[in-house]
Amino acid sequence: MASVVLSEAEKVYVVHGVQEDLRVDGRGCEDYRCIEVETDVVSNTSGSARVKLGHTDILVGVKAEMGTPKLENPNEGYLEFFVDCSANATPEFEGRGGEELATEIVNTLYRIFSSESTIDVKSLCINPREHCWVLYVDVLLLECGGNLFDAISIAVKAALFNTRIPKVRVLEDEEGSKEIELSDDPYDCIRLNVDNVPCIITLSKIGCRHVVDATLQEEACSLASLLLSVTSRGTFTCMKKLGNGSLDPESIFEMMETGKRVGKTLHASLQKILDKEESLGTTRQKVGFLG
Amino acid sequence: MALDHRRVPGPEESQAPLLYAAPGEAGTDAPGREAAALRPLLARAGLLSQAEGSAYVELAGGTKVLCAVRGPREAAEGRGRLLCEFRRAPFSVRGARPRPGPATAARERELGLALQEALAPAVRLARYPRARLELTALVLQDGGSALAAALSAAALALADAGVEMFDLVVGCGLCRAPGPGGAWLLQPSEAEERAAAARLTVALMPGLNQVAGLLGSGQGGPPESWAQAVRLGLEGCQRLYPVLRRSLLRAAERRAAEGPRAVGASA
Amino acid sequence: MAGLELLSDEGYRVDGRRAGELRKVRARMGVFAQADGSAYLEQGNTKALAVVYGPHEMRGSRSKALHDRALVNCQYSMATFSTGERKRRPHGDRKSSEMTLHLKQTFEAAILTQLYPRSQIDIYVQILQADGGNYCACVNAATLATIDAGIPMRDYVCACSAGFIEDTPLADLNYVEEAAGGPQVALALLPKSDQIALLEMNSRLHEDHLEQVMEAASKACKDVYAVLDQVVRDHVHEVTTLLGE
Amino acid sequence: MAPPVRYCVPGERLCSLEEGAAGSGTYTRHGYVCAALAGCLVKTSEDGALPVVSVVRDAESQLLPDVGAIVTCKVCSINSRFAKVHILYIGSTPLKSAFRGTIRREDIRATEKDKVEVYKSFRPGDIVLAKVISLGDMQSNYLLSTAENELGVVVAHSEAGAQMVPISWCEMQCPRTHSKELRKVARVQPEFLQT
Repeated sequence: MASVVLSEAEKVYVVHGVQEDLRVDGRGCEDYRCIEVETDVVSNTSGSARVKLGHTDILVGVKAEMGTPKLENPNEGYLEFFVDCSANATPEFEGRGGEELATEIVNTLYRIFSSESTIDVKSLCINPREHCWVLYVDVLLLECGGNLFDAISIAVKAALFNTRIPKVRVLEDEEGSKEIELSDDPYDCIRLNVDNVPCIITLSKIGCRHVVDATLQEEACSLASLLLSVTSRGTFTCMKKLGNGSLDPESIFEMMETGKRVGKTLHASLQKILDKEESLGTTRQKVGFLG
Repeated sequence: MALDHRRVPGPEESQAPLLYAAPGEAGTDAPGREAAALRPLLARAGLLSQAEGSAYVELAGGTKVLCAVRGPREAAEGRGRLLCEFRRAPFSVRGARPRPGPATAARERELGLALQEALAPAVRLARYPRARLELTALVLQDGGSALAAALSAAALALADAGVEMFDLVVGCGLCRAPGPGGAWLLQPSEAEERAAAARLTVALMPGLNQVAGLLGSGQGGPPESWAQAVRLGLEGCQRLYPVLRRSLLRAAERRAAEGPRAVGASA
Repeated sequence: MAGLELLSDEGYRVDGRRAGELRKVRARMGVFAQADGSAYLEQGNTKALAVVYGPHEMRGSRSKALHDRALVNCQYSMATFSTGERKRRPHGDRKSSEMTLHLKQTFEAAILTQLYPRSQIDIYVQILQADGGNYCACVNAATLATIDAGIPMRDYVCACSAGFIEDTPLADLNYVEEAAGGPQVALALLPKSDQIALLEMNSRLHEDHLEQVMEAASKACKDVYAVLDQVVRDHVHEVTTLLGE
Repeated sequence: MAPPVRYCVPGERLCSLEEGAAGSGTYTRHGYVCAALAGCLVKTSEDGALPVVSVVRDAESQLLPDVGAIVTCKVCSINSRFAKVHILYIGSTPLKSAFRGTIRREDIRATEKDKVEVYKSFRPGDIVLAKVISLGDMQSNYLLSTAENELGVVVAHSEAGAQMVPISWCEMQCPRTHSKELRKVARVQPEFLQT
């Protein structure tokens, strides 16, 4: 990851600031940076979203392709995650340099989507044992300025919200052979219910307090952080300690409380933005990277 | 899909017949067990002669983990590094042999990283500049709570290797029984783990009372339920600690008795 | 190509352009803050992102350092969702490696590398959406990013493709026209001095027509130049007024 | 008879800081001395002073080259600027895996550094006593120095293959051919000589 080198004095400055609930960029400990979300930015995909969180820039594309259901779940479709830590973010990621981080992110994504209620995978089934939709969720890391996991989870949720899967019908003739017919109407499509898709809240322990949405500088001051994936109802689907430090048991319980509180607010405002964009429909001015 | 032509190509995917077993056949082996009950644990440090340090941990009911530490070896980086590898023996899991491939490797890497991040706070890495410690945890048999057993074994192996540490690390696994209001069970068996709605592994440094690692996912319900699980897990770790400690002391005594240069006399 | 008319009798192409007309080119410089230079460019529906790091100390093995000039290091990658059919890998396949090499050669010809001996300049381009003319969009985006990074160049590098269908040279092919399999020329030009930085042609074209196609391509490159130049001037103007305040 | 030996494990509190000072294999935290190793507890008290609490293991297997340590190494290659060596021993403890080190030309001897030539000081295969002066940075490995009388070549073989005997601080002689070869010879201290 793009690393910043902080001197001892700088670290002390950051830690003391956090102690006073005043961070280097003027935020409080539970404030996010300004989040920019835009959906439907890549027209080749079934759904896409770009999220900019401070200097962290994420582009997610979802492609629905037809595949065969997994043997153990014959009447369900499934999601496949792929993360590309592109060299755009930092030259260290050139070639295979970003793979280690990419694997870590992919594993975390699988983990937070592992619970059955997250996405209704049954609706992705076309006909059991034979055809289903496979949603390839491809995450492209364009710039990293701290708090990758949260930004990625927001982008994934926005992209899944934006995803439109064409409706198909299964036609069966007398001999029992099946044929799949794609709907002619491009507006006739399945939408996914993303109400239960969680967002990741990473709480970084700095000094004896914790902050949400740490910048790169703050991440350099933090030895350990707690990753929580919180649904819109405030339940957790995943928790994980990150980093090479340890945490006090009491601070973990505090962090969980904060995570729940912040998570609920984050979900509410994200849903509001997505609904607003949705209501504008085609009249929306697409900004993309030109804005 | 790249095929390995040196082998007889089997089907692309295969399933163990266990999948089709009627529900309730398995998983009923411990009906109504007490939630806070721990499975008896056997720990033994220093059993491999080639590695600098090693440990073996077995949980009653069939989880067997072997851990070995090599190093400190020379490294290119300036700071000391701890490299952890988590591997499952091909015969370790119930049912079909896992197909070696990128998916399996990625899962093992996640657990390896969890192992590393949980042990790093306990090891005094500052004492090992320009060196790396290599740790391998091999799961011989997975009967549930494999990561927790690996964590305990890894800490024992590091201590056995004479690596300077702040504290030991004890791991404890938990899972939440399916259904609403399901209770959290300590150190679940493989069947319980498979049926569980949520799983959690906690790692504790018992002397310092610091949580070294936390990894869990699933439908654990509201934060209060998770918090309770963490508490329960930490308590479990505290209860396991004496067993691990004793095994380490025994290893130290054994070494002192065998070693020709017994230093005990100088005390 | 049966059933698809690439050039109508009235002289219009599938997307309604005239033969020598470019797709709409839109671009923005300075997209990212952390990189030394960055640019985003849309050429019709082809979208490319370029980022420049450097000149900086050699990364990795120092033995690759050139004692008299800077090493230009490129990587071309395509987002897995950029194409119609999902790509399995963003980079590292044969086609991407070839593109990487082409980019490297193009920019070695344009950047004044002798000013930075023993150092390295990284140019990373990413195709976000592919609709024909990927190489050209990448070169144009990378030019803007290099300018944004403040690295001295001999001239802009402007690239454009051209094809030849039904005895007419077509400028700036889109995906449909590329897929038709006709002859195709990709040209990277230093427009002020009319020097060719890279020229690639595939498929079969009669020698007599080559000049015509080249003419079309170089005209298209100069049209691209006009657009890029405007983008750069606007950007510089914007930056200087911001600084002036 | 010796008193019963107390064994301890990492993280165990041994005593408070008032009762003892932290020795090797221990660390201090919140005013207590805690064990960092699994081994047995040793208290050494010098008259009047606080007893030093340390934890020792049977074998010091985990030593790493540290700045100031005297190491024994084997020269593996030389060029005009430096000699590359493998560190084999730290003090009298063998290392399980060799660490690489470098002796730069200017660190070979203390005087007339500019006149030193590496090939007149070391040859590949020589066993050299040296001192660690730096752990090095990202590019280089351990930096060693032989700029002391007691440091330098201790064992060397002549071109004829016989082990040479030192005849001065800069020369060694082959007992078989009586040819002299140049080396930066260490003055081996008598206590290290095995009788």
